[in-house]
Amino acid sequence: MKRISIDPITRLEGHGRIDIFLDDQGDVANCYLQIPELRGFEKFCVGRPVEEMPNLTQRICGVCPEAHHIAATKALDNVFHVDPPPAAKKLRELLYSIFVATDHTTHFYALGGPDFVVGPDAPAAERNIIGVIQKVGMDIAGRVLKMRRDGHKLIKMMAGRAIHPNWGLPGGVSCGLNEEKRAEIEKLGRDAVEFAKFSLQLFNDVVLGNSTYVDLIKHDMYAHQTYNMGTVDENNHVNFYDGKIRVVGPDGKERFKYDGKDYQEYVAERVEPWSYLKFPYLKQVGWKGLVDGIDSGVYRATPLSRLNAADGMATPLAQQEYQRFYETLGGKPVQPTLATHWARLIEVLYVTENWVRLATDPEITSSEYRVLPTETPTEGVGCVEAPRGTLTHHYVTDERGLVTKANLIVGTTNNNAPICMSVKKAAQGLIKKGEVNEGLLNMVEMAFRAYDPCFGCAAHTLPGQMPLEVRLRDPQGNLVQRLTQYVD
Amino acid sequence: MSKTENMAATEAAEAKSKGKLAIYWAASCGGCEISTLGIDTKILDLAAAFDIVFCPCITDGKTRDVEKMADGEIDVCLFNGGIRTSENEYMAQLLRRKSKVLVAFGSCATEGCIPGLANLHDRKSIFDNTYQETCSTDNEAGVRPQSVTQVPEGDLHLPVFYDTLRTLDQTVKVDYYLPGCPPESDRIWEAIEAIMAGQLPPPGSVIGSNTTVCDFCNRTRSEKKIKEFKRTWEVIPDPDTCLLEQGLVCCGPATRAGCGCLCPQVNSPCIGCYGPPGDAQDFGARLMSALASVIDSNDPREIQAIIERGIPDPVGTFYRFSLAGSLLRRGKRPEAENGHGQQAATGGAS
Amino acid sequence: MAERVGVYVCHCGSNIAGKVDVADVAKFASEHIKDVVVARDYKFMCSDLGQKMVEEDIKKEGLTRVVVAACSPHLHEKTFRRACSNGGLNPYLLDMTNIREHCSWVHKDPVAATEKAKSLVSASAERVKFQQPLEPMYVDVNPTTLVVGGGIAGLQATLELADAGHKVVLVERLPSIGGHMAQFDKTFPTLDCSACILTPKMSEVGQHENVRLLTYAELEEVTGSVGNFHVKIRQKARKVDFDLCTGCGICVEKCPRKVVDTEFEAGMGMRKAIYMPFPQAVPRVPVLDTESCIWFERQRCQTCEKLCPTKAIRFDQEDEIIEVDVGNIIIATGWKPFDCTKIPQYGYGRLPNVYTGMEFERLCNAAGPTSGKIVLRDGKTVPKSVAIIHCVGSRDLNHNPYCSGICCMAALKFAHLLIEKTGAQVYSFYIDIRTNQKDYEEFYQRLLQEGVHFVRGKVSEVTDATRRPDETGKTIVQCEDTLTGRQERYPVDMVILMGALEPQFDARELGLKCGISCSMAGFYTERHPKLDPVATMTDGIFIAGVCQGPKDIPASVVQGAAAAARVAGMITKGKVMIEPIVASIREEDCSGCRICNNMCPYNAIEFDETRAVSRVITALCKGCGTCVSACPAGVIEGAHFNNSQIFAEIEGALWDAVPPAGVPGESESAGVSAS
Amino acid sequence: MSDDSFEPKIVGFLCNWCSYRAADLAGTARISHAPNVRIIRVMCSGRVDPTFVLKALSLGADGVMIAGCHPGECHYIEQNYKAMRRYYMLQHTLKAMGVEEQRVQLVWASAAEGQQLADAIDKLVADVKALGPLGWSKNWAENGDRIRALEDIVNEHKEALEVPR
Repeated sequence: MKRISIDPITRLEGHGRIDIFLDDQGDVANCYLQIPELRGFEKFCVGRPVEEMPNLTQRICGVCPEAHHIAATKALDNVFHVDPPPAAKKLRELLYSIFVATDHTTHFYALGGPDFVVGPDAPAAERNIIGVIQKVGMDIAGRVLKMRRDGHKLIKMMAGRAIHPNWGLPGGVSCGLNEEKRAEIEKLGRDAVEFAKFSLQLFNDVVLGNSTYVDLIKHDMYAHQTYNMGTVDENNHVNFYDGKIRVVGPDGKERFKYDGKDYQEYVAERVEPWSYLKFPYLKQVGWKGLVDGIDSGVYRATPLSRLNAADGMATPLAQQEYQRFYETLGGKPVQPTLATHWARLIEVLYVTENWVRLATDPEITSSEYRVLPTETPTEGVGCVEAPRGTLTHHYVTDERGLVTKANLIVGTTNNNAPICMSVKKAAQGLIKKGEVNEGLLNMVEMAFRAYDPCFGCAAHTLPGQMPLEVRLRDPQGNLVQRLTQYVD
Repeated sequence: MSKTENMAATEAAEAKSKGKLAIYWAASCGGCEISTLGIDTKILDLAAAFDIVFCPCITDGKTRDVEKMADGEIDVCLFNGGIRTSENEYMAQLLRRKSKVLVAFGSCATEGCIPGLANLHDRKSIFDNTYQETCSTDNEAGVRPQSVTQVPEGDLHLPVFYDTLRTLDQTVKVDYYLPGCPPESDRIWEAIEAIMAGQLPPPGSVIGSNTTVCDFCNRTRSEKKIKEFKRTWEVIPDPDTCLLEQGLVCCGPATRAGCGCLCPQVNSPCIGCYGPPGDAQDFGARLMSALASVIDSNDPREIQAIIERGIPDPVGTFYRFSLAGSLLRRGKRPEAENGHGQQAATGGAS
Repeated sequence: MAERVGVYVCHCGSNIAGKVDVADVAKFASEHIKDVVVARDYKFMCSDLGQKMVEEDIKKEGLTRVVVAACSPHLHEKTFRRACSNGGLNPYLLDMTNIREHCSWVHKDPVAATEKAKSLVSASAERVKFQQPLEPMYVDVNPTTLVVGGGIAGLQATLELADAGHKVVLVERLPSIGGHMAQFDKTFPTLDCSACILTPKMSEVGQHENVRLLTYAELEEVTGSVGNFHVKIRQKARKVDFDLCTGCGICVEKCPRKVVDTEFEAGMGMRKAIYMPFPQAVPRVPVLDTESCIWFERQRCQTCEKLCPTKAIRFDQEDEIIEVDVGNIIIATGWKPFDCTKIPQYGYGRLPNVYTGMEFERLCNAAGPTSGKIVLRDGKTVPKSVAIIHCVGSRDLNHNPYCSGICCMAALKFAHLLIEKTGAQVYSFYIDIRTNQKDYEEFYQRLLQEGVHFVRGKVSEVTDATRRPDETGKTIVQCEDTLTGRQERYPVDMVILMGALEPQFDARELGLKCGISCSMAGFYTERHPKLDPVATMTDGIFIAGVCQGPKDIPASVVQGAAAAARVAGMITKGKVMIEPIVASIREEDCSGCRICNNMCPYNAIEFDETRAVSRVITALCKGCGTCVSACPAGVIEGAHFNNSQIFAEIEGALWDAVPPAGVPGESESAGVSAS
Repeated sequence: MSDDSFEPKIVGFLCNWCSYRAADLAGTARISHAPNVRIIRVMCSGRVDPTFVLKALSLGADGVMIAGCHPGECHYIEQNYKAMRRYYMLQHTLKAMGVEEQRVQLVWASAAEGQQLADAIDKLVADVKALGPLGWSKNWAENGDRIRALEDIVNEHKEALEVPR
């Protein structure tokens, strides 16, 4: 038995380590993705005043802090039994849309994009944002940077800080919008819509225009027949801020649809001794191990899943693209993991359209953006669609509002099992006779990169990475060869 | 800065020999990296001035290459994140040896940040909570992650999770500090410029202002007398008056300037993410002392009532970001136990 | 560059060496404390030879810091600071640590004592390295002095200074100076007439060229500090033009409105609405009491205004604020009598024939309401039997734990006057008779001769409820005679309650204005109970008379003179040193959060609105350091007690405790370094 | 846990005017008391910064005494009230950190109360003895597998073979 150890995987949020075991033929016998860190937020949130949660829990992740901030804030509404005024909800959703647009952009251009824009087997040194900039040129790079710049500028303007805002309160938000700010948000929103369209065009030209990539996307080695989870509005359209959680089966049929507060009836988490990250699964389907199929509780919660779990998009342009997506990839559900990149860009289009819609809502500048809670705090759940999957915050407090129990199921955690499976399947498809090379290993990594995993979030762990390494061990487990990638 | 200027800057920088820069994250959230990307187009100036020899977040630089470098070969290493596991500590020691200048980058590396609140507990209680007590956890077998697990195909290793999260300078010698959660992009760029220009303060010092957040606060302030501390959800504060004078525990007076007083601008009290200013020793002590001093009562009972009602969570209030870096570093720890539970019992549980 | 520290361990004969192994402590210092270049133990460090040793070492060994481990710095810090100066070292580079009072004298086990001494020396040596040279500040002393209170103590102080040629501003709350002494008939034990000895002093003050007399006036505000106080005084409206009034008294004579005089006559007599408290009042300018004046009641009468020959009546006169600059302040605000109604079982206010001491003083005062005739409230009955009850409200945990000091003698005086004037039977109920001054005991013996019945015991009740026929019409005093152990009932015609001396009702308030503190009881706290009884913790502010604690007339006079002498000394010196132990704010780092602004009871911290920073007014700072520890940004520096000094002292004190794990990287990474 | 051989190390912050003089008086009057308190003189209890207490505890002190003039008798008029407020604030926090409140005691003693101060010292020492050593710095000493884990990582990297590109 030989072992290839990818420690750790790169260009994602957080630690990850892949151990690939090869049988005597050098084919993949088994494959484990390990998450080597834990932070224990659920433990040390206990004893804190619950109103601190939006500020504390967002430190789980500096990439998607707004997701945690808003989910925790929504949980606070329920903990204090207070219904925020309409303007408050719209402000939160506006901020959230701006955030998702910014975050998805970052992933596509800085993390996932390089594999396509620069190429999966391009020199490692070029497979990064700077490589992308050099490939696409300063004009396009400028637009990418502007998109991020605008997003962070507006988040800072609305919520105090671009990263780790200080804004959400039970019953609303700490600060509203004046006309001047609103106008700027609208203006930059319209630019953002254009940018989203542009990004889809870019994807169209660079990826869909390249048959190798299309084949790669459609290749079965990157596909899984799993359940798909996502949040939908009353019309079963994709929604990031609020709605019901909908789960469709591998057959594309709706299997569950529930309120976030009932998540415990539908989701449970497994513990494995070889990973700090738990493995959620659909409770009512059951845990069958790291396998897919209609009888396995393994599910995915990704941009792709959200599209699969919904019947469409709530905004016109995104809806058009949604239809094109399914026409191109052969109807619902679309299961190939790499299609997630496309789905992600469709979501960017949706949230930017939503951004403009909310920015032009007459109520958005209302001074009614906060009500004071009057009831004794007890318990509450708050859910949003984080860029990386359905995010759930659940708090129980004493009568003084101090947290007595906390439970968090974070975007990427949902995808722990499928990511492990994707990596394994990719490895099995790619590694034969123990032959490995750098580009090939990167293609293994592409399997998880599509999920835009944030293991920082996932195990509420602390991101950190080590280089990609391949270790070949003989049947006795002695290391006979270690390949290391080089940077020139 | 316009593109052409960028290019110009790039070429100019390439003219002189490039420095070597490493940016590493240990026990952090990634916000520091995102904030670094926030320097926006200046990222190109950075790339021009430095070979980014190691920055796992955005490039594919490898630890193996770092290990092969000569000691002190890296000119500057921006190290963010606290020391939570053996892997974090290994990387801290490795990068310390390989770097001429090691900068504790961001709140986590500087003072532990929010994850440092875990120092109120130990590994066992954290494991028990995460892998057993949390309501959605399904773990009848009582499985706990193991540093070594035997699976049918062989052994799987996990880094050891420490009882106490440590700051970078509690682990290795640190040359400079760049506080903030995360540090504002502008401050990061200023620091990088200072480094590029070789205009650094004396070693051991913080790169940043010595005044506090109040210095940048436009709210009107008067003498302080506090009869009641209020929770943020209890009051809609007046936008023009000092938040502390309205009873909200605003950390501004004890917090180093650098953010530009952002939170109070959206009517939220400062939560102290930039840590203490100047050479103040213990953030919590400074804030405790200041707040207590202005309590408007001389009656022991009343004083205690005011404190207990208004500040139900003193550690979370005074040491929100700085517990790991504080004088006491952590809460009293129960007799140390191995949180991994019975190796035999759970080893095979997979 | 490293400091060169000299450590000196004093034997103090056997006082220290008898318990602490001083040689071992010195050895410890030289071997274990960094930067210690000289460590000696010596028989008597405070001796000339000991001081010389320090001077020599400073010169020869080039010491930059000195630690003396000996007695309390309160005793010899000055001594060794001088020694340092003589050696050419800034005196503030010395630290004294106390291994006598705090160590050798109080610990039984020599080993433990020696170990503690080491810790104290270690703490001191670590601290001293961080001390900085400081220069004391000097300010000129304004030669004018403010005296608050025109009682005998204040008058004495005023005259001492004025006669010595110094200007004095004397402020008195009441219309006339004189204080309580003016109300008395006789003074014990000499029995000379109180007025006769007091009034000359009063008129002397009234006419003195160096005295500015402000009666019917109160202290409003004190700012500034020693040498230069700025004082605001409220001159209450007399409704009489001070300059025009000749004191003829027609207004008083013709005023139709009579009211009970609760002030001077203690409620025993009447006065007019416009009045002079007593014939010999100084100044001889009446005061119009608007409370009782008919004009102020219903805009009629105006008799005084019509009849005043100099047209001095001013109904429209308002209070005015007078501002004066003075260099020193003497507080002599005296006392107020205990309110006897607080002890209902003694019947005062309920039983007609129960009197307070002050009422009786007026009763037997020749100038009093009865022209000195001792009669009951009916105005004619002469008492045949009188009970005098001591310690009313004194030595009583329910009221005042302290002894009022003078009541015993006053009671004896009353007894004598009663026997002399009425021949009545006098019963004196006492706990202890305290006659501990010159000629007092003799006076007591004399009264024993005169046949006063002394009953030792605390009176349980004074009542008019009669039980026996012989009690009818009498007031009965119920008391256990603790000498015979029997409960007795004493039917008498008159009862006199010797009430306690209590601090003025506004003593604390005035204390706050002047920045001096009060004891629990409310008497002002002296700088040192034995060695510095008239100075206070606040430089330039002195206390004299009963405001400092109960005392009799001679003692009050002594303190008045003593306070004056202290002030005269400062005036002659012309300059006063201010300890450089003060706080200062690093303005460039101050963010103006204003936390410190109300930390200072001396208002030494001001806020600069324009620059939005806080600032310490050095002259006002007393160096307590409270603002230093309050500053959330740590930008306030407390000279001689700054953080680095105290941190070092803590570390030194714990030299033998477990050190916290430092930076493990270096050592532990050894095993990890190869790769 | 109580251990007779245990001699607590205690730091005492005494104000210059009352409590320090009370300690002097205790000496003059030869009122013997426990030798465990190492006295540090400050001008006023109002100078005592919570940092001092935390510093002492983190450096290995088993207890801390803060002593000042009686409320209302402060040499600086009212500064000991500020000391009192800070004391309660600090105790509130120490409690949450797991430091028993008897380890840090606030004492009022006037210059005349040598006996009271001596008694207070004996009480504090007895209380701390009953609680046992604090040994705070032991709190963050990791157990053995820390070093082992570090070596594991090193060894894994060491054993790796180098393969030319």
